Amino acid sequence: MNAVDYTPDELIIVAMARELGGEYLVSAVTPFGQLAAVVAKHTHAPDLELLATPESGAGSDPWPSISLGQFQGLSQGAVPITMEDVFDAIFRDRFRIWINPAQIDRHGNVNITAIGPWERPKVALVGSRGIPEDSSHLSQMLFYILQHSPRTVVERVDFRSGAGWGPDRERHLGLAGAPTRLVTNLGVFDFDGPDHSLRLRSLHPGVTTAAVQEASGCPVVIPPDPPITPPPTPAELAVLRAHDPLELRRWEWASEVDGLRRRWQEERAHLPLDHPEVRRWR
Amino acid sequence: MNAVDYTPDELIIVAMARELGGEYLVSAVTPFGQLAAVVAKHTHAPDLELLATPESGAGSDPWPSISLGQFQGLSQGAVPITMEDVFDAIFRDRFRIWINPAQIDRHGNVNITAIGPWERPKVALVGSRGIPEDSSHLSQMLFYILQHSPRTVVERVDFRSGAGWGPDRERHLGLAGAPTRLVTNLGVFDFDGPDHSLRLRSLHPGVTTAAVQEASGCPVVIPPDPPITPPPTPAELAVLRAHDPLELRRWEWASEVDGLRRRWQEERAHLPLDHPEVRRWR
Amino acid sequence: MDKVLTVEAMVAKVPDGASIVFGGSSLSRKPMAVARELVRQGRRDLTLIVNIGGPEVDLLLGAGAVKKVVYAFVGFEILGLAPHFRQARQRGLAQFEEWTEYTVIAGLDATIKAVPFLPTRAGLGTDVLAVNPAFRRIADPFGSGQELVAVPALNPDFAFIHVNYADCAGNAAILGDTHIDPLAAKAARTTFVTCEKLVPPEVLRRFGRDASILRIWVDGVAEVPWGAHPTGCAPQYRFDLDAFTQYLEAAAEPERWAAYLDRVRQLSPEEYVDHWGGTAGLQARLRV
Amino acid sequence: MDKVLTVEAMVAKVPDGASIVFGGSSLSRKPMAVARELVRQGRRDLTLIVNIGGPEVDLLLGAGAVKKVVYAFVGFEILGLAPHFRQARQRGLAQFEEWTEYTVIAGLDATIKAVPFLPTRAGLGTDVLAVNPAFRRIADPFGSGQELVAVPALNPDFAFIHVNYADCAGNAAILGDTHIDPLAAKAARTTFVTCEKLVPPEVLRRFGRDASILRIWVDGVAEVPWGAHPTGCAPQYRFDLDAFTQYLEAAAEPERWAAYLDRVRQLSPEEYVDHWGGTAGLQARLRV
Repeated sequence: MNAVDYTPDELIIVAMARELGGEYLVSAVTPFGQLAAVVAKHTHAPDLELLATPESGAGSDPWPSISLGQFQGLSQGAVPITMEDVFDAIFRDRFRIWINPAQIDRHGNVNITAIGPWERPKVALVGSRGIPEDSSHLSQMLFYILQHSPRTVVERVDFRSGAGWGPDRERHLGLAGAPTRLVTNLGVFDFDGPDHSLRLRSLHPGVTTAAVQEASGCPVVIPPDPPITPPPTPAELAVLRAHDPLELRRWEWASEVDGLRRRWQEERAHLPLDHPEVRRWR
Repeated sequence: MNAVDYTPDELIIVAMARELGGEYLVSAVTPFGQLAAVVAKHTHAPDLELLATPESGAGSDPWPSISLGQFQGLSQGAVPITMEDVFDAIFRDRFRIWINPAQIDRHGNVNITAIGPWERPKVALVGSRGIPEDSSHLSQMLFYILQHSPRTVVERVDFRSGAGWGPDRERHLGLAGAPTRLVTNLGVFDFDGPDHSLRLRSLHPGVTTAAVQEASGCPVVIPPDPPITPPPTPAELAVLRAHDPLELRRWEWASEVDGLRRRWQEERAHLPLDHPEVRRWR
Repeated sequence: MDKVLTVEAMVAKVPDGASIVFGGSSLSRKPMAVARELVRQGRRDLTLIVNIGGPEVDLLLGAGAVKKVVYAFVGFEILGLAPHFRQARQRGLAQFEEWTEYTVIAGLDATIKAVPFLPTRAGLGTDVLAVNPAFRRIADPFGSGQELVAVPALNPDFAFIHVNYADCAGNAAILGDTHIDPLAAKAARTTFVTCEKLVPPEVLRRFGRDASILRIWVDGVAEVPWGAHPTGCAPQYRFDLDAFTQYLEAAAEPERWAAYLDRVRQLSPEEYVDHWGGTAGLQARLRV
Repeated sequence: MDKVLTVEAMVAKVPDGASIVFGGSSLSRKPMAVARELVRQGRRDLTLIVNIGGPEVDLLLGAGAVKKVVYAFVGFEILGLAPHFRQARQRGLAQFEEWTEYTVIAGLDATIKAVPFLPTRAGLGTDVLAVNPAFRRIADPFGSGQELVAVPALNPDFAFIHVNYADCAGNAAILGDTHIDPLAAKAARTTFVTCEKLVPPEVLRRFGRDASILRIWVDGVAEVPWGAHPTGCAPQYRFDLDAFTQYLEAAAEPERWAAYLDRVRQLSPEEYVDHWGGTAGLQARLRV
């Protein structure tokens, strides 16, 4: 078998895709999360139900979008569901989402709220959004970090937007919403080390265990002879690339501003956006 | 002005209609309640929002039906709302309904659950349905009784399906859901007598105060020289009759079984029932 | 993904003693083919949970299949009282727990929201609180002094729902009133949908927000034309007054009722339609 | 019944110090014409309640109109952090209360259901409970030992919602995601709807379940084409990256921000559309 050419973003997305399975509503917040769901659905997890936006458009086959999520759902005849439907799916554990936190700590607590103290932050981020709901109800909690560093993988998060392991979880939540996976640019991790601590599951090709430890702001449990993350298959790559013709994943990866503008201009040419209501009323 | 011919059922319905006003969702459970709402909407209360069924079909102009409520709503393009929408309207006091209890007592407690003890009733009726919700939230609680008798207007109901006045109300509910009107075949009543007791507001034409007291299983506060219930106007009667071509109100009044069968057979001829989904799928 | 099975196979998965929530309301869109099949398979000791119950509860009570009924209402609406419900209540032939319309909704919603209870003011000042031991009274934790009713979560083992259209994956469209059906589908451990017609997924999606039950909540789906008969299923058909008249006449006398039940036990869902004159006969009387 | 008024007249009814819940979500269907009009009319000391807040919160914070923000999220999504929100949080320029997505929903729903609180497990194990004094911890009244979060009712004075279509009576149709808009409409004391286009009631009804806001909840309605700009309003238009780029550049520097605010204060809703090239210019860039 020939080696397949792939880029680091593609490896990460495919590693994320392989964690998904079963029949769940999968939310589409970020390009990486969206593409992981699309790849999973079109390879090993056909029963996933993808949303076109974070909260609506079930039964569609969306690709990542800067501004067209809702339009895709409408054009594809996706069933418009409500936020309440989404939270019902969260509370009943019929929901999956890949969350991209600003910080994650060795016990899987995550932070998207603030760097520094909450009352007067050094950097005010965005607020906990729906992570408290996810991290108290889902049986699978999936995180990814695109720049594994001591600033993103930390000993203790500055603010717990999502509940990792610790006394609060032991007392009130148990396994409901407990962290299960972390995929970074260096490897795949779980929280099955001693005392529910961060543990390496596989190293991405070419990454060393020393590099993982050095890039982490906390100790990482590293098993002897860790496996290598299997590279993307041709089938996985084909699905991924077909569903991201504008390479929005590269934008999430690198945040190039010019690239955003170009993609914003181009993306509406890529979808058959023809909603009957627009035709009727214009 | 010439006297207008009307029947007792029409007088009752018009008296009920006159109690309605404002912008409320009005439920359609019984022919009398439905017709009262229709008459009100087409005369003095144009802002009422009538439902085609007890829980759905807003924005339609339905008439009473044995089995076509939902079909009317669908055919008329009424907006299908949910039970949750209806209860939200109840809790926020944007809802009105005419309730026809089996028993009502002098403090406005009502019973549709059981005659005799709840545990082993002499007659098991139907269960409290949504009356507990109405009688704890609405600012106007409207009851009607078609056969005013000592068995229907009682000293104390056998079971409180709906909360009238009494210590429980004083403690927990105050005015929310308190009984406001009772219309019977003899007159119009409120609960503004001493200690929130049943009081005559107007006598139907030809009825005496003695007849009211005799037909009641509890004392009724009767003011000196009570007014006479104003008879239906020609406009009110025209609306009423136009919206009840099969005279379903007579059926509710008399429960004639043959009449029900005839009306069930005839009613589908009276509506332009032509739902696109039926055409598409048949 | 194909979740299609027969109504017989659905009901075979229901053990004696199971709790079941039924969709529909009074004479509208009740899963009657399922109720009949529960009788045919001789199920026993069921707990039925209904908001506005009617013929499905009455049939199962009349067949001796029921241990307990949780209900806000059981009746035949314009046709009067439910005969076996009335008899069973009056003679104590089963356990009954009287709830209210919203508290049934809240009990299902509590399960959906993974909380042990939801609070409401509904029921205060009524005797429902006196006869229903399931509720608790609680104080507002914010100290207003307001007393509230704590409605416990209802955890049905099964939900049975009859809809207009569904696809093989379990997405379901209801064109008229949805009643408690979307809630029931989400709250039950196992949810089974019967439908008038199976359609391809891309057709089902065209119903937009009428597709109110999403496949993630559904474990099995069966195409059962006239599956709500003798209740109605708008816009396909209205309730069948003739069939109800027969039912009420049979229920009035033990021997006729035994014969009625025998017939229920004999007829498969397909034979049931034939018995009532087939599609043509039913449409002639019941289509609108 | 005619509830039509101008956006200027709607906003004129909002006193300083009022609490406002906004519909929409992040860069989608935000009532931006209303937010601009609040700035134009110099409103002060507002309490803003949002689930997924974005440019509407940021503009009002940047104009000094805000006393307090109740939020689950405030950001510009793919465009990064909200500059004035970030500044105000970091410098303590307003009060902030961090909720979560479902607890905002539950707080509104508690008001709708006329209860002082609703329970949830969301928030347990997070620091939201530590920094948000609005919540209480309660025990399951049924004795399971489960601890729950009691979410207090949110009682906004006003809801502002921007929709695709509405009629003069206030019925409103939203074709894409409804976000928290139906809840906000029901929970607020006064609800105002702006819409892309007013249509006759019989046309509005054709939207079926997409007509998710019923007129009984609505106190006023205004036709404001492009009323969500620069956020998007599917299926009519998407968000305007050029306008956001201008905004973010202006927000980066005090003098430019002052000039930006001056322009907001000068332009009426109609002039605002002209400023952005009129309908033709906007459609050329933003229609999909």
